[in-house]
Amino acid sequence: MISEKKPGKICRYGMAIDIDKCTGCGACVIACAVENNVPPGNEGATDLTGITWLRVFKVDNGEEYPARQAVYFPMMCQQCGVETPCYLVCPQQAVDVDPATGVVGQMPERCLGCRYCMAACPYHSRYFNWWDPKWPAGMEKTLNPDVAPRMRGVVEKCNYCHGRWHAARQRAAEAGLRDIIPGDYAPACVEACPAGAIQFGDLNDPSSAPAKAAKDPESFRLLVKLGTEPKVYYHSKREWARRIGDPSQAPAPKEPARG
Amino acid sequence: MNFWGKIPILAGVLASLCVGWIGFPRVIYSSRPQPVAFSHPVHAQKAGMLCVDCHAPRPDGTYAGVPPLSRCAGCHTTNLGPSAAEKTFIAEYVKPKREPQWAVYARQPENVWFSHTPHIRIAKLQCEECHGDQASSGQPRPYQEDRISGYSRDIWGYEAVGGAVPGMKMDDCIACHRREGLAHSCLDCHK
Amino acid sequence: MDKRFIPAGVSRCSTGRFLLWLAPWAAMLLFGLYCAGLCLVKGLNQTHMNNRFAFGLWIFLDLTVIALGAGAFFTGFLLYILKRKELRAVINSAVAMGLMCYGGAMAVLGVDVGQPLRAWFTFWYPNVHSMLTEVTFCISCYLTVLLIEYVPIVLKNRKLRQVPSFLVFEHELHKLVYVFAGVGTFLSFFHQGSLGGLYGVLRGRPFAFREELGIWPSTFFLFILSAAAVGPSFILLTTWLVEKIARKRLVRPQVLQSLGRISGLLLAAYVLLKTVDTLIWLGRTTPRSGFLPAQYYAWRPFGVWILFAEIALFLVPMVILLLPKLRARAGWLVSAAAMACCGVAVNRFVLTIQTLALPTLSFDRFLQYLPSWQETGTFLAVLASAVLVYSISFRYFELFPEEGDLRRELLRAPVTEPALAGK
Amino acid sequence: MQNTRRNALKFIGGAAAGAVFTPAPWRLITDTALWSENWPGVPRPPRGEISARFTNCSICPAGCGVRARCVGGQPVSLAGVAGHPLSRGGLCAFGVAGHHLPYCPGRLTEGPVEEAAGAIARAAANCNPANAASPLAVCSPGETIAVLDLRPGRTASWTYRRAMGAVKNGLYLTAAEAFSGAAVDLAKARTVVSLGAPVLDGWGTPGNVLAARANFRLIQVEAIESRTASLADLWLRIRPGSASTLVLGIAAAMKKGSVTGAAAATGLTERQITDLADELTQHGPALVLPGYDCPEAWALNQLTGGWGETVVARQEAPVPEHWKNCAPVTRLESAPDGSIRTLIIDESAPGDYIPWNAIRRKLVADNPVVIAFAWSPGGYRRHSLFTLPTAVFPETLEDIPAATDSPAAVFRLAVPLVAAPAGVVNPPEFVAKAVGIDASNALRERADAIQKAGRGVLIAYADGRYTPAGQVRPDDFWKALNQGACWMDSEGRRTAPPAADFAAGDAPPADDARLPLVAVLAETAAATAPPSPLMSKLHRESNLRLGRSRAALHPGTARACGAGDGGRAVLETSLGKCEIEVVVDSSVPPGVVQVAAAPEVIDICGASARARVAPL
Repeated sequence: MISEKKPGKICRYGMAIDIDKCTGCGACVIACAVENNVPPGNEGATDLTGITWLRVFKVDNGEEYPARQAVYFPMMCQQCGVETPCYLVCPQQAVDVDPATGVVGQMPERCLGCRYCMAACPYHSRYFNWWDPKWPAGMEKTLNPDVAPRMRGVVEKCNYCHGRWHAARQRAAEAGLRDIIPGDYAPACVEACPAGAIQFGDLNDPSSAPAKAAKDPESFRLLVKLGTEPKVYYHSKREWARRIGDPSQAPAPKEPARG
Repeated sequence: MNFWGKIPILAGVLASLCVGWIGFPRVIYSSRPQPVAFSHPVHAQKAGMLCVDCHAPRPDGTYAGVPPLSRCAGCHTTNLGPSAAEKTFIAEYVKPKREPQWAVYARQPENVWFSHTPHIRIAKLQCEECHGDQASSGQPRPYQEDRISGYSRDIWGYEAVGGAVPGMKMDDCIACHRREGLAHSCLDCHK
Repeated sequence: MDKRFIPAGVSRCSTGRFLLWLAPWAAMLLFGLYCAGLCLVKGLNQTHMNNRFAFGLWIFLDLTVIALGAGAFFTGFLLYILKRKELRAVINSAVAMGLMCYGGAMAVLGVDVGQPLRAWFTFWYPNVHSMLTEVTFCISCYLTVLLIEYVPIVLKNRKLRQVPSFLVFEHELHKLVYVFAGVGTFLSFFHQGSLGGLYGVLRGRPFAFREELGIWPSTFFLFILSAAAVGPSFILLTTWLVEKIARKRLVRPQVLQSLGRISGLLLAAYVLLKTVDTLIWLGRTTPRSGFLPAQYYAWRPFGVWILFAEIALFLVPMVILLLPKLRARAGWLVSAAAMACCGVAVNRFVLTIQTLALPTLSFDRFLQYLPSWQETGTFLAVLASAVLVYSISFRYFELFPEEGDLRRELLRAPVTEPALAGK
Repeated sequence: MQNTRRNALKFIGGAAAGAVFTPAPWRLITDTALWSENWPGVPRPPRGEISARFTNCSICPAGCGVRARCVGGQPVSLAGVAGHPLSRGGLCAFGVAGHHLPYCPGRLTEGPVEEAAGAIARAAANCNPANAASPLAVCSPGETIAVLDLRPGRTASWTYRRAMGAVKNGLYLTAAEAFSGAAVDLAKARTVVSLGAPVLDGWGTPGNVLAARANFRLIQVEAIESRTASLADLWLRIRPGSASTLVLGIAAAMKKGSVTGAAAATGLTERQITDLADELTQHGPALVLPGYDCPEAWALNQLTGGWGETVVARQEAPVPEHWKNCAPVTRLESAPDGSIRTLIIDESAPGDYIPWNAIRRKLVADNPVVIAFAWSPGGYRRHSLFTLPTAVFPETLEDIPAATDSPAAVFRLAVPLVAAPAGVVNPPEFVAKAVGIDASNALRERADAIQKAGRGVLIAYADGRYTPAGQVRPDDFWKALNQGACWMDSEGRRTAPPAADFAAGDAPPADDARLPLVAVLAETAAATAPPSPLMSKLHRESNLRLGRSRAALHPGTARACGAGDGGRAVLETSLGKCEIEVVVDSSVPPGVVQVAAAPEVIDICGASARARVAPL
């Protein structure tokens, strides 16, 4: 339901993540779950059946001590801008790409839980509700009213904290504006990162951090050769860390590392 | 087969048509009256009040919800009129300070993100344009709720309540947003 | 006591024995229904699928049975459109088979989705870009076609045809059979393709992704071809199986052989194109998307062997089926058909399971997946229901129109011998 | 008969056909789909007025500034306070989910209040013969009643000292810190050598550490690849439990002595040790941070020249004069063994968890009375006679002493954002009342004393304004503190803390054939208090952090133990055993079992111990 005339600014929200700064503390992961009413993991949940819209992976350079080095990769939906895989495969329009923000949206109430989008996503950043959502007694009082809790059997994912986007628009409207007041909108992970490793902004605005990152030779995107134009840029001064973005550089199969 | 052979078939068709068109719509909604026989016309015309006198928005323009009892008690300390409704209201709610459990016709589903602010401050909509002319609506309609989905009948849109109020169905929102060129994605209005 | 329902001129085992045969399958079905119930009531946490292995046994099952079920439409196509009259002997059986396969696939899909109550959204808010939309539309349409094609078989039943209006209806329907065959053929060709596209379009999964010919990835066409090639083999195989189980001659050997020949010819075409496609995929598509073909086969147990196994399972039966000498031998014929069926199963397995097992991100890991007993049970339910429905159809309906004639010939033969000798 | 049946069938057929042309079936399909939106059990988030409230996080000693987004008064999300002088807008994962703590499963809300009060009173009355019959607190001369304070320096700590001072044989005990009253100044340091301290993982004030990180070179000396080790500029991997030996080795190297022994014990080369010593002396100002198992490493700073520079004395925030005659601060290990008859442990605001056997040693042998104040089970509750429920952040009103990395004294309050459940007690007030002194107003008295001293500034979080404490009226000072603020002492003259000695730490665990592995504590930050249920995102739903009752093993070691990934197993040391879940992780050194710190684990492992892992 995309309309022809679009009053208001057209943005392409993106992120610039400095993995040299990330200490893998996980504050972003928790802030994300708090903001978006993601329930605590069910007793049976594992790292394959849990729900973490934002997940931090520990990645090492495959060397042994003392040459061993590690970085932490915060992985959220990369908001593919072209040939968006999940959007193309959803049979009933539960996924859409907002032309005004570039955010890939997921509508849990429209989703029938066929999980085709999860098979399509190269970043595994879509999560299925394998269980009914459950909060410990009393904890449902702490839910965020700007985000609707999901029911069992549907897919959900990062949408750059859409509740905050709504709130920012509300504040703009309060001032009689159609467009968000610049800098008034940032996802929870960006706000929560104690190291300031995650920066958020509009790729159409050359002064924004992601737009700068897009030009930085030390920045890279994950699986960019797939041609889906992800909007999350990672930055590292370490050459081996930059190579991680390209799977043809992948190390040989080895024992699993935590992450 | 001959005409008499067709009778049972026709009877079947007729039966289910009656059930489906007459019986079903009555059964699907559960209905409950509002706690107080509140009359908008009396307040609007007799007392000459405006919508915002009771339904005041918060400073940020968001809707503050149905006015609390304290607001009513501001005037209704004692009987202001002879009506029985007035008496019961004073006796059952004002005196014991019991909040009436109003049923909100326009309560949208949980996954809808709606703010009055842009609709009032930017679109400059009048209350009536969505909520209908309540000022002359007389006795409050009984609140009707879909037995299965649990949603208010009003949000089923114009046709659902026989034109009593303008639409509050998704299609109605989209129609207006389309006209204004504001319909970009589901998450414009969903949360 | 159910004699009056059994078609004239054929012999069937006693009711007791028949029920005895049904009993274990019925038990299996009940267990399967219990498993499916668990998945529906408690949710899909009952399965061993997960966020990475979003599809599992069930999708593999769907793709495979639908590929095999292609026997129904393709036999119809050969018979009614290409006028291969000898196939009339197996058409009814083929239709029944198709019904089992497609019905089962649809039922499993109903359990596989997280919110079955919303399944109809696909028809109401279809996303035209999605292969799954195509699949859903085509399969449900074709299932309807199959039902319609099945109705005459039921109405031909000795008892039911006593109802005059049924007989009329059946006759009218039969006039339209060509139309249905045509429609069915079109739908089937199309959704077999869509099923191939299902994975071929996954740009995010370079192992499955194929470049587009026109608007469809190459797997679209390969799936059509492989289904068409294996369908007849499946009919051949099942017919032979039924003959063995029922201990009866149901069709003339020439029928099976001609099925085999058709299968062989199409297999040849398939193997050729599949090879070309594989080379393009490994040589061009994969490097373009930043992957190395070696990565696909670096993880145990999915070594390169699986690639060759897949091709061999098509190549060998092709050779056998194309050599009249071997084809004439029932043993060779049937085992070739069986091999072809395995081949298509492996092909679907690779595309569904291996695709999901392989990591895409360089720091991601290879995954293993074993279905839970609830998943397996649901799978068995499909098998059991198929056997049940087919057995009942076989007992009461004319699945093999020539069966009667064949029986009469057999009965006559011993009588005539001494008569001649008497002269 | 036949005929009627056929008619019935016709009727049904007709009805079915007719139904299609009515709204009923279509509406039913739609409604069932809509019903699945309100699937039973999907909660509806409460709506209400949205507001921002400010407080300080009291989950760990860092006490970061917190901005809480509240809906109808209930906090729904927490964030750091931008521009905070210490936490600098930072908040760790535990702090971000702090508002969930009151809803942790197993939260304690009731306890034997009267009995505990009676026991304390009796013990305080030093065995009034009238109660001699009672089994409780029958103590002979020389036996004492003691309070063990896990987080010293609070106003509550002063209340305990006053209470124990009022008791004839009262004793005020603190955790075995090397020394108190000292702070480190990271901003000054150019080289930081951490002997296993989780510098980048919850040590000090996270926001402050990360802000200073760019300016110092971090050398992590640790046995395991901790988060800090993997991110340090240089990681020196030593043998588990050999940190104390290394400290002495470095000291020797600085005095140009022999390091052969140290090299042998730690597994480092002599070269590495001498280089480390050179780094400390030449690339100053340097800072040596002690880890969990080598408190004496503080003393090294006296040799690097960091003493008084990167390690400075910190004077405490002013306290009312009349508090000062109170029980002295006694370190737990210096209390005589078998002397404590009645022990009160306050773990409502936990610091380091002390292994139970270290405490048990101090208690009298025959039925001692242990009273624990706790909000969650699993801590000392397992060892105590009475456990009294307490409030937890963000229900509490308490002050948070300055963190290790704050050179200046601070005074800030964790103010209640939600009401505490009925039946919880306030530990210091409870103890004070039991011994008959009034401490109900202690925080206010302290605040007034601070304001009266007139030093330092008051930083209000709401507007970020700095106001000299002297210019604020006492009532406004108190009001500001309660609305989320921080008093910060003025930067005085830098003085060196009192000299520290190289008290020998724990010796490396001796080899033991029966216990082939070495257990090393991981995730020591926030070890005692159970975290928010949402931490499953880091613990189970992504193995970013080692969750409670989980232990990581090298693939080889795991195979040797016959333990598989995710399998249940038993961790056994000389002190006991506990059940764990095995995580196979290639980053764990072979022969080591890396086990997440939790009370039951610390009880049997201490900092590091010989251990074995056997699958269940």
